[in-house]
Amino acid sequence: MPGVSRRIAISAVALSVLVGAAVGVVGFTFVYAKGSSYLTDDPSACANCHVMNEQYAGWVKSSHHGVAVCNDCHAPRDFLGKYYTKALNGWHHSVAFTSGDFHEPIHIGARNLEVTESACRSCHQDIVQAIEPGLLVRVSAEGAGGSRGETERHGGPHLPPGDGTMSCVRCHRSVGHMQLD
Amino acid sequence: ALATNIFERKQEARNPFFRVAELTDDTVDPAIWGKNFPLQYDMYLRTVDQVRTKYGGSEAVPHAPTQADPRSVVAQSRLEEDPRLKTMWAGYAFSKDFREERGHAHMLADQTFTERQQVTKQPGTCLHCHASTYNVYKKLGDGDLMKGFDAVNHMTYFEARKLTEHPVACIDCHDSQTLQLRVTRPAFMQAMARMKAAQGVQDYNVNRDATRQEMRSYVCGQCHVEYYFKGPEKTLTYPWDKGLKIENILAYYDENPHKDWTHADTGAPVLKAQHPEFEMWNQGVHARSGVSCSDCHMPYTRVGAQKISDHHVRSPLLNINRACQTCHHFSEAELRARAEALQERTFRLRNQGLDALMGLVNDVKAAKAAGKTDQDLAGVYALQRRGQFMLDFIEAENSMGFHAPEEAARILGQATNLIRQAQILVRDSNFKPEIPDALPASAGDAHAGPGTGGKPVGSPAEGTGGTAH
Amino acid sequence: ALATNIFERKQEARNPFFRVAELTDDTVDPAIWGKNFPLQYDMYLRTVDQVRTKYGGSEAVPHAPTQADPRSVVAQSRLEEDPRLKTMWAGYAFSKDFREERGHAHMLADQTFTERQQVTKQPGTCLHCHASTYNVYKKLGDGDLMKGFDAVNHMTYFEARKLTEHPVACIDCHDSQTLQLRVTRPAFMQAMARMKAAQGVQDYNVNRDATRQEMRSYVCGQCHVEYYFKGPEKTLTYPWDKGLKIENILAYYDENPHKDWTHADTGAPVLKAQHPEFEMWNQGVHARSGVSCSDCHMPYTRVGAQKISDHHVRSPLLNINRACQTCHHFSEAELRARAEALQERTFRLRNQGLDALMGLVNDVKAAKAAGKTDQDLAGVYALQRRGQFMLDFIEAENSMGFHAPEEAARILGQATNLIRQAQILVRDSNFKPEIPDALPASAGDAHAGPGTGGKPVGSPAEGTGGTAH
Ligand code: HEC
Ligand code: HEC
Ligand code: HEC
Ligand code: HEC
Ligand code: HEC
Ligand code: HEC
Ligand code: HEC
Ligand code: HEC
Ligand code: HEC
Ligand code: HEC
Ligand code: HEC
Ligand code: HEC
Ligand code: HEC
Ligand code: HEC
Ligand SMILES: [Ca+2]
Ligand SMILES: [Ca+2]
Repeated sequence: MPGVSRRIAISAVALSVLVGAAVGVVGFTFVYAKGSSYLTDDPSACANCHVMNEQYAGWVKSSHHGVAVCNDCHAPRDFLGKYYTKALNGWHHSVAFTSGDFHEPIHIGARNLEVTESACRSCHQDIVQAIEPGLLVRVSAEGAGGSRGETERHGGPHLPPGDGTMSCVRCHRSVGHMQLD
Repeated sequence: ALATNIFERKQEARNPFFRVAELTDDTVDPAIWGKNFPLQYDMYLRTVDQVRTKYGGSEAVPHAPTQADPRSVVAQSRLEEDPRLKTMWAGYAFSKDFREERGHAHMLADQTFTERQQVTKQPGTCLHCHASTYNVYKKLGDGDLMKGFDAVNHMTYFEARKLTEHPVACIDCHDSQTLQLRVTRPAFMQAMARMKAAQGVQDYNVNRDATRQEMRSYVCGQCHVEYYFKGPEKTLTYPWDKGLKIENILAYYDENPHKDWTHADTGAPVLKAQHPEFEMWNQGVHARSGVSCSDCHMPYTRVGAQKISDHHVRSPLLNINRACQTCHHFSEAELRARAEALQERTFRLRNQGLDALMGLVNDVKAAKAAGKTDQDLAGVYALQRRGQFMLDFIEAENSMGFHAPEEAARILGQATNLIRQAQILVRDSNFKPEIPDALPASAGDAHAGPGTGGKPVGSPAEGTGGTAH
Repeated sequence: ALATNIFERKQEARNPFFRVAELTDDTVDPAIWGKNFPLQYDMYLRTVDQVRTKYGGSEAVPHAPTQADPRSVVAQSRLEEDPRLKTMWAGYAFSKDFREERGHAHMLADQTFTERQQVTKQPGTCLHCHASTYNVYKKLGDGDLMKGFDAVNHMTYFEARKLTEHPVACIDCHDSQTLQLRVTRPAFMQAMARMKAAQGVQDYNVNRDATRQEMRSYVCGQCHVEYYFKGPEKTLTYPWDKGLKIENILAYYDENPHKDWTHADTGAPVLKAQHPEFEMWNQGVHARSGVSCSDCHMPYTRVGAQKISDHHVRSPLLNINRACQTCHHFSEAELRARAEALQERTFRLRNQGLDALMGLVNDVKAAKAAGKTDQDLAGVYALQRRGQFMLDFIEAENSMGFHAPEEAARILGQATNLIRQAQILVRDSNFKPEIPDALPASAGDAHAGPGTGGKPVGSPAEGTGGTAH
């Protein structure tokens, strides 16, 4: 895969430049490309990169335009996670953008999707509580006194799988970005 | 008042279910479950409703109660709507009574009182799909479902009928403690294990190995499938050993010779196809995209501050905004038109197939009148058997092609080809028919398991299948 | 280097092209346009490439240049791949030479040197779709396209051929000043106006009345359509007066009696179908969703910071990430598999149709050898004409069903039914065939105009159609 190795190569070169304290150039890149935009919550900061234009435009048309900005959905809730994700994504995107070497159209990856999924859950905690079996386990076990033992004796046919949550985006793909589909 | 209202909602939301009644693995009565889950229960009760759509739903037809059939309302007769069906099923109980199916609330009564019960002696096996039988099986098998299943299969229908009083109930789809979905039907467990084994997956246990998303279709696939009663034990069997495509099923019936009846007008040994919703759904683009039965037939619905699954299982075309519009951003009218355009094409191909079959039946009757013997007609019979089964497969499937439109059209196109060739062969014994390329049985399914193919790019891993990029 | 790169990209984004050459409405040579639009021009040149897909693309087959045919590379012969086609077209030029079509760069040479030119004398009309003819029409008509079109139609092919030297060029799709899309082909303008008039829209002028999104398909619909040469003037005509569905087209040919040739083996007066991509696309769910030809065949492509339309017009399956993944969030492999699953079903139905037709041709030959006359066979001929046209319609359509899979399957299913019935009728003159319900001609199309139906909910109004909710 020449594409991948090229990307790694550029990444490596870029890194060594960093480590080699060629701070001036990189700093210029960072500032010029408005790399600092990663540190704010301003959506237009993301759209600084023309490759984000489409998502930006989709967001403007979306149902969440008035209620959520990019980082509400694409950065974890907690402070550390937020800046870790931003740093990771920021670095990835800068390298990808500069090398021009990434899959198009851009599709969200599994890791970032998990971040987004948990953002949905965190805002919509109330409304989606009812549909998660994990919660049902908790509610009925809490209130049931001795009934947990009951379950074990009768042997429910299977234990709740750890990953048995429902993917929101499967049905609500376009809440953040209105699109034709 | 506003403030209280909001407060109440938040309470409701945080603690969606109150444990009012104690539920155990032996609580059959849905009314008791309904104390803990009143919203789901209310919706569940609404499956008594009857509303017609262009090709589905059902119509409430008044019926004068009799001793033999005390129902005061039934669904419309499909035989009256289309008498060609009587000819297709000549000599079989279906030619006496066949109605549009309606909501789950009616399943037990409709099975008990169909005229088909009066013309044939049915086995207890029938109840597998028309009643709450989980506890019946468990009890008769002393905790072993399979043993209980066998025991019921050996009874007569009316003996077995006494053991149950509810249509499919909460306990048949849910674990009583966690409310998780589970499969309770032996025929489905066994059929899936056999199919998976043929695909190289040993010892498949659907309740252990299926993902939650798969379960959202499997609970329906327990009943909405093609089946037959195997051997003298009348074991309920789903013919999926070679896969779910119609060619796989036909290959299965070739290897395990079986006929449902002998056609009264032609003498051909024929098969009846029944409601293969699960099989056909599996061939469509929705299954490939991971869209489950429940996504469309039990879509999420907001009730107060909660969002729950609509237990009023029915035609999605009666509920397009919830059933389709979360995924498809087109107007209701447009979505209905799209579905109906697909259904109309299927309907036209079904009609030409039935016309061809009527022609064939007349041709064979004439040939017999003119002295042709069963032996002379063996080739014709083979074509009738295959062609009629393919035609009936789509006729019996209840979405009028929607679940897999191109596959339905392909099957109907090939069915007509077979039947018309039978008509040539009756007239010309030198004619060499072409059987449209029967799939090599090993070809199996387009995708490894129902509903697992084609995950969206970047979808969170869910047990099966990785993310291709 | 990093910094420069970003700088370049920002520049590119801001300044999409430089006006180097002066373009006028008489600038035919694409190389001159290419000075201003080098990216589009480079891509345009790449339509010489030949790459095969499972059912499309094309293969570069070496060819020893001769005086009559100096091409050193051609596309594979479809007649060699499937000799049944020769029998379908027996007696017609197509049975001599018919190849897989390839990229636009080849259109003029392929038309000039096809063996079909050697067996029939073709009119100048042919050039309408195989060359840059806008300026030829304009010049010969003194500025009036229609007059120029008439003039060229009256010439012989080789007379007219001298007037043009380029395949379809920039000027044929674009206005030279604004680069806006425009329709330049008289046959399309007239056919659309007639169809719209029948739908109640008077005085339709495609260049004035079509939306931009419609134009993204109409520029292709100028050539990728079913056509015939009408009357002694050989006027190029698209048979759309009653609509774009096959039943509408068949009704048109019934009202305006026309045959393309007499089948050499059977004697039936038959029709040839040609590349109805536009008509079939119009029956599919993509057209209903507003997806245009250009969206898939000329998808936006990022070149540096610019997004431009890929002027390398080709099979989208050679470019799935840009052609499909903008809308479908599945992996490339999965999308290819979906398209091919649809195509495979079509292919199987096409094959059974061709098999049936081979049977019929043999039957009729035998019947004639046994003394049957054309008059005896009139009913058989009628069935062959209709069935064969339906079969050829999908065979000639170049997406192997992808553009409208259920419609393709329906048409093929009905075609086989007609042909098999013809086989019965040859053997039994008392047989009463059933013509699958021909649409009442007035039924017209499923939706008002190509590509306008079914806007997404909440999509910004774009001239036509409101937002239903
Ligand atoms: C309400 C939640 C939400 C907001 C706000 C939001 N997004 Fe997203 N974004 C999503 C979801 C969900 C996806 C995954 C879409 C999919 O799988 O099709 C996504 C995907 C993406 C992708 C990957 C492209 C793709 O289709 O997979 C990019 C890039 C992106 N978002 C950027 C942005 C930017 C920039 C903003 C702000 C202008 C933003 N997002 C605001 C929810 C959101
Ligand atoms: C330096 C230019 C640039 C900026 C600024 C930028 N992006 Fe991106 N973004 C990219 C590129 C390039 C990709 C594609 C990376 C790839 O596919 O590896 C991308 C991909 C993404 C993805 C999908 C990534 C994945 O693999 O899951 C998301 C989500 C996203 N961006 C969100 C954002 C958000 C939110 C912001 C603002 C906080 C932002 N981007 C700002 C260039 C940028
Ligand atoms: C920053 C908080 C926030 C995040 C993050 C968020 N939402 Fe929302 N969402 C809201 C608010 C506020 C509303 C509108 C008010 C309401 O009705 O609750 C809303 C409305 C909705 C609606 C109803 C409107 C519509 O578009 O149909 C859906 C569905 C929804 N959100 C799903 C999601 C999903 C799925 C995600 C994750 C991809 C998500 N939300 C992320 C706050 C958020
Ligand atoms: C199988 C499809 C499906 C999945 C998965 C799904 N939803 Fe929904 N969601 C729906 C439907 C359908 C509605 C509309 C219900 C209605 O209108 O009554 C809805 C409604 C909502 C609403 C409320 C909209 C309103 O009217 O206020 C929110 C918020 C929401 N969903 C968030 C989520 C979140 C968060 C997740 C993931 C945990 C999720 N959904 C998973 C189908 C789904
Ligand atoms: C993408 C949506 C979708 C999925 C997934 C789906 N269906 Fe359907 N189903 C429909 C539509 C639409 C109809 C046609 C209803 C009509 O004509 O009124 C239908 C019809 C039916 C009917 C007949 C209903 C009636 O009103 O008479 C049954 C039974 C059925 N489906 C069962 C299933 C089962 C079982 C599955 C899963 C194996 C399934 N469906 C998956 C959309 C779906
Ligand atoms: C494998 C599951 C299954 C078995 C076994 C089964 N059914 Fe059904 N039955 C269904 C389903 C699903 C429907 C609804 C779909 C339909 O009608 O096509 C149905 C519908 C019916 C209906 C209403 C529609 C009609 O046909 O008039 C009757 C009556 C009926 N079944 C009788 C029987 C009888 C009698 C038996 C035993 C010989 C039986 N069923 C065995 C699953 C089953
Ligand atoms: C225990 C067997 C069984 C199970 C499990 C089952 N069904 Fe049914 N279903 C039936 C029978 C039997 C009928 C026909 C009842 C009648 O006509 O009296 C039916 C009818 C239907 C209808 C037709 C309603 C109408 O108005 O025409 C739909 C839709 C349907 N089922 C969908 C589903 C879905 C979706 C699931 C899973 C969530 C499911 N079924 C699970 C046996 C079952
Ligand atoms: C034919 C199958 C079937 C029957 C019968 C059934 N359910 Fe369900 N139920 C489902 C499905 C499918 C879901 C969605 C589960 C999931 O996604 O994990 C569900 C979900 C639920 C949930 C979780 C919250 C929600 O609404 O999504 C509760 C609580 C529930 N059902 C209660 C009941 C009760 C009470 C009854 C009897 C009155 C009942 N169910 C009967 C199929 C069924
Ligand atoms: C959970 C998501 C989801 C739901 C719910 C859903 N669909 Fe789909 N539908 C899809 C996907 C995914 C496709 C495949 C095409 C694509 O990738 O967009 C599709 C394809 C289609 C197509 C094109 C298929 C063809 O053969 O032409 C139609 C029509 C359609 N859906 C109608 C419906 C209708 C009607 C309903 C409701 C009864 C429905 N869908 C419910 C996701 C969904
Ligand atoms: C949704 C995408 C889509 C749209 C819209 C579309 N096509 Fe296609 N087209 C395809 C695919 C996929 C194929 C099959 C290519 C293959 O088999 O390699 C195809 C095949 C073709 C071919 C044969 C190409 C070859 O490689 O041999 C032609 C010509 C064509 N289309 C023209 C058109 C025209 C003209 C329109 C509009 C009237 C149109 N298409 C609309 C996707 C599309
Ligand atoms: C209405 C437009 C139109 C007209 C008029 C037209 N063509 Fe074509 N021709 C096409 C299109 C579009 C293709 C590519 C699609 C295909 O091959 O099916 C094509 C392909 C061809 C090919 C290459 C494929 C093959 O058939 O071997 C030849 C040769 C050809 N045409 C010759 C002719 C000749 C000779 C005439 C005049 C009698 C003619 N064409 C008139 C539109 C047209
Ligand atoms: C002036 C007539 C004309 C116009 C306008 C036209 N085409 Fe074609 N197209 C042709 C002809 C002729 C061929 C066959 C050339 C050959 O085989 O030599 C062809 C071939 C093709 C092919 C086959 C390429 C292959 O590799 O097999 C595709 C795809 C195609 N056209 C799509 C389009 C699309 C999309 C448009 C509009 C953007 C369009 N065409 C506009 C006449 C035209
Ligand atoms: C077969 C038709 C066709 C031909 C020939 C053609 N184009 Fe285009 N061109 C298009 C279509 C379709 C678009 C998209 C226009 C839109 O969406 O408004 C386009 C867009 C463009 C654009 C606008 C930017 C972009 O890429 O979307 C330019 C500039 C352009 N073409 C230049 C050319 C040049 C230069 C040539 C000749 C070398 C040429 N075109 C030949 C069909 C064609
Ligand atoms: C501009 C958007 C767009 C593009 C580009 C596009 N599609 Fe689609 N596709 C749709 C829409 C919209 C539907 C209808 C279903 C829906 O509403 O999701 C659909 C439906 C489908 C279906 C289901 C139809 C069926 O009959 O089963 C398939 C398969 C499909 N597309 C494949 C492709 C492939 C392959 C390509 C590229 C050659 C492609 N699409 C390009 C928007 C698009
Ligand atoms: Ca029904
Ligand atoms: Ca080709």
